[in-house]
Amino acid sequence: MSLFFDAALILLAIVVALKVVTGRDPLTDVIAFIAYGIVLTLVWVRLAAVDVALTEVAVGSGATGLVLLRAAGAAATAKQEARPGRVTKGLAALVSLVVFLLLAAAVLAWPKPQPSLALAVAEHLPATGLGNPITGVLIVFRALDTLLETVVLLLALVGIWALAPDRTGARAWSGTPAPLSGMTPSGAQVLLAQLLLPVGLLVTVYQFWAGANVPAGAFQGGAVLGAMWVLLLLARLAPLPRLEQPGLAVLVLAGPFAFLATGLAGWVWAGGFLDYPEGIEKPVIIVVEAAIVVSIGVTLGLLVLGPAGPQAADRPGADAS
Amino acid sequence: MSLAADIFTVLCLLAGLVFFAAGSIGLIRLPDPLSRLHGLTKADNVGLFFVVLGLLPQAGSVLAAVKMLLIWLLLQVAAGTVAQILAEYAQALGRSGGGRR
Amino acid sequence: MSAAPLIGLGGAALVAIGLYGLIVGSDGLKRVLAFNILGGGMFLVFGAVARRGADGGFGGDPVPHALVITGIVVAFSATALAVALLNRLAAASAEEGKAPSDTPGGPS
Amino acid sequence: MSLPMIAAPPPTLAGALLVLVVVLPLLGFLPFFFLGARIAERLALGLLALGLIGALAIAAEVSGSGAAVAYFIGGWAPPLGVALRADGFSALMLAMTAAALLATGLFAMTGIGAARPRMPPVFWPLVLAAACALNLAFTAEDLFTLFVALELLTFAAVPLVCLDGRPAQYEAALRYLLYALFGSALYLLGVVLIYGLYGTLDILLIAGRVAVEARSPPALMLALALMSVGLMAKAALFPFYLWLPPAHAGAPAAASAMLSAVVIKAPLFLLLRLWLDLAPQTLAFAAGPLIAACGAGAILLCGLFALGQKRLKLMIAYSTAAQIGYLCLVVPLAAGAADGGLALTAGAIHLVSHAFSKAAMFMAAGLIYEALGHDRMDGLRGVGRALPVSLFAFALGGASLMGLPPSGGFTAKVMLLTAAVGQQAWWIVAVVMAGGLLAAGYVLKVIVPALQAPDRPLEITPVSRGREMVALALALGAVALGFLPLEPSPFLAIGRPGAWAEAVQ
Repeated sequence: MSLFFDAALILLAIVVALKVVTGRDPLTDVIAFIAYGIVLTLVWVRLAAVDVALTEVAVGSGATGLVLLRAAGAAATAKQEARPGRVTKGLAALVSLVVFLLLAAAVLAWPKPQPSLALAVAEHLPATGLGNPITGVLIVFRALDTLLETVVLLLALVGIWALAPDRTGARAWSGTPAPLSGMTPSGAQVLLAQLLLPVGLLVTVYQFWAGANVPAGAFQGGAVLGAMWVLLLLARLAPLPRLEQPGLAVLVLAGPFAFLATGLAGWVWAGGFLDYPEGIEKPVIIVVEAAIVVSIGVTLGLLVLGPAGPQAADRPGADAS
Repeated sequence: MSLAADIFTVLCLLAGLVFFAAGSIGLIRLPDPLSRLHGLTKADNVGLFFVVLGLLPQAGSVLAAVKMLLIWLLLQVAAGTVAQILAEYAQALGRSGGGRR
Repeated sequence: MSAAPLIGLGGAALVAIGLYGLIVGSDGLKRVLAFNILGGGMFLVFGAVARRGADGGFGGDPVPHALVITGIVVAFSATALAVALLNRLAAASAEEGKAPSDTPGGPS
Repeated sequence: MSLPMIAAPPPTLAGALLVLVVVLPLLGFLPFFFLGARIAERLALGLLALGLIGALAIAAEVSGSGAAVAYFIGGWAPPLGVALRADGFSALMLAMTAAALLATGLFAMTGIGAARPRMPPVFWPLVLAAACALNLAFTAEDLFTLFVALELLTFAAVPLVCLDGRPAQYEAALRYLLYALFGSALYLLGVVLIYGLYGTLDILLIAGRVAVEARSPPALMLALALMSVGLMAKAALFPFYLWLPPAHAGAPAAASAMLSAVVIKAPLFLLLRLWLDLAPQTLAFAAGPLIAACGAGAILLCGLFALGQKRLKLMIAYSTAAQIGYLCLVVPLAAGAADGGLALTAGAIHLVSHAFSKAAMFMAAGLIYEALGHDRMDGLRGVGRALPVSLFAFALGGASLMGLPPSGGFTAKVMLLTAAVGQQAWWIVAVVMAGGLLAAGYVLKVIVPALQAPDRPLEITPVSRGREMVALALALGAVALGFLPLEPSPFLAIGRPGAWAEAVQ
């Protein structure tokens, strides 16, 4: 019975994926992609990976979908390359089919029992003071990956800001991004933002606090925080940020640099890079994670907002107010 | 006692499913965006209510039951707002009556 | 048959669909979408591995789960950068009032 | 079934340096957010200089102790934790990268006004992020950490391509990004399959497992194939070269030099490691000719395309796409047991000498563009008299590409030919010869007219003497490699798998 349910879910994912790939209208494709992310979220739950499911729905489907929605409009005006001919399509289909068959064969031929690091994690997790094995892997065992992952986000932000059109004076990327939506928010939207904000903040704090022991964590919490900010921006309850504000920079850098500083401090207090001091691992980890939550939330929001747009003050005869 | 709870759950879930099915059929069959939204949100909200209601006796603790109710409440708010925004968008595009999309 | 191989096969199919989309995609947005479809499928294959390797009282091998979380965030960053480039390209083309020229070189 | 844990390496200064060369460049982000362009520049140069010192110290330690340097992050041993490890080959790559990046930094800094990169506070953090990513790619032992390194590298390189803010650059950058994403997706898919097979991501542990298997499982072959194709797409190896010429030719000169010299070397280095360190020898021996065939395609076709270019920077970019083909020729020769050390030494010297000569050539081309206001090949007459130092740097770099003695290119090719003849791989001999001729063709196509008298007096915008000297220094570095002995390098053998280490001694 549950196998039937899994098969139906997978089939749904495949149908939606085909819809995304073969669709003709950018906006419809992007909406189908968001649906794809939600179906995948359910599949992750079926795989007993609740942490991944939370990340998928918040980042993989939500934040990614929001960013893609902003591109759907631009795609309609963009230069269309020639649509591929039948031969290209046939060849592409053939290549894809071969890859599928090879992958399927590899999947079906996996060794039994499956080699796994689950036991190794279970053995060493108590030493970290954490209860959630995935947080343990992310923050302790493979901390270098996670540190660099926050840097990847930072780098993407620098890359996107560098795309701002040149402006005279000040820093090249300064100013405010273009508003998320051209439409005036409706009353319902404003109400939703006001209602959800406290709930979202509560969920953020819960996710990062509980993430030490139950499924959840800094990335998921950060994503919810970012979503709350975007919701406020959409409802025009918060002003668009000025990108050159030092306060904003502090928020963006807090996570990666608190992590890096903790890593370097490890040499002094624990004998190695990214080694946590014995006995107080957990408090240190909580502090680092809190900084990461804030940075991820702000950075995700800024990535969705994009580079500084042409500024009202730049246009002759226009008044910023 | 537990048998009665199970029967209650099954009945509620079935009722919920009927409403979900009705909403989905409405989404496909109704002619214009506004009536589709109307059908979908109404039917889904009630459907979800029955599902949550049915699952309440199965929740191991009071806390879990309260969480489920909160989720239902949250979805009510979200679905209501989204329907409102979609409707305004449809109206702004002048597609409130007729037309495929 | 348990769920893991089935989901692994599904992941393989999604990878193939994404690959097809990447090859035949007619514009940047389409290719970015296809890349994300491919990524989702690939992560599912990893998820199936993790489920099969469940041990030590966990529902799945936590190492792949952690790697997938990292992967999802990295894929999002890539999508955001690609979308920013797409938007900038569209704006720049509109400013010039013509299709972008394809002569590289230029001021060094 | 649990894997054996590797014993933790003793805490040494060199081990700590491995971590520091990876993470210290990240400090370059601070000026972007807080401080001005001048501080960004000074901090960046300081960090790049520190990076060079660190890389040289690591090389000295590897050379002195005769063993690889390793560090376990957080004290957690693989397979649970992540290890950084530098053997002779890695140490060489670290030093080469640090030197090339410092030269790039000096070249960018000594520019005047318009010649400096646009948005300096963006340029410097991107260069430093690339340094972090490259150092990680050369030292990480963990397949997934390597994926993160490759992604970091992509995110640092793509904005560099479109730093000048012209629509053609945005197009090139987007195409580059899409190829890179395609490449990383395939690479990661291969990593997933390998984890499914062996339950670890550590290259040494996996290599230990595959070496004792009687028959390689098909999934391993599929994984290696997927990872290879992914790395080839990221390195712009034939047939995935399409993105490289517009991206490398369109970037600002300092960025072009860096992209061509070091950034594409990371996926190539990993391709070599994949087949020489991870894959079982029988498999590497079987797949080697296939990879070499792609290399041959690159050398011949991209060489021909380079010959047909009308713009100097595009010609140099196509030459990059051609030159990286030589590294693929190394795979079957190095995998073939006996004189594998010779082929790998050839490959390593080629990597380094190409990095120096290509950076010098891109810098020289940038200076020529700056002086003339264009880089059309048909307008180069008389450049030799106007910019003798730049043209000399270009010519020295070109001589290394052609394989004229004394140059690193010559040394590498002689060793490659010796190895090919020794294994009777005559077609590789033919490809190397033809590649040299093609390189001679496209380099002379620039130098010969440049040395002639101009049709009419050239209007020259003066260029910075300091920048010409940076280009010249790099070109001389490529020449200096020509004085290395023509034998397998004992330094490169340090920390390598057994067969080759014995062959050297």
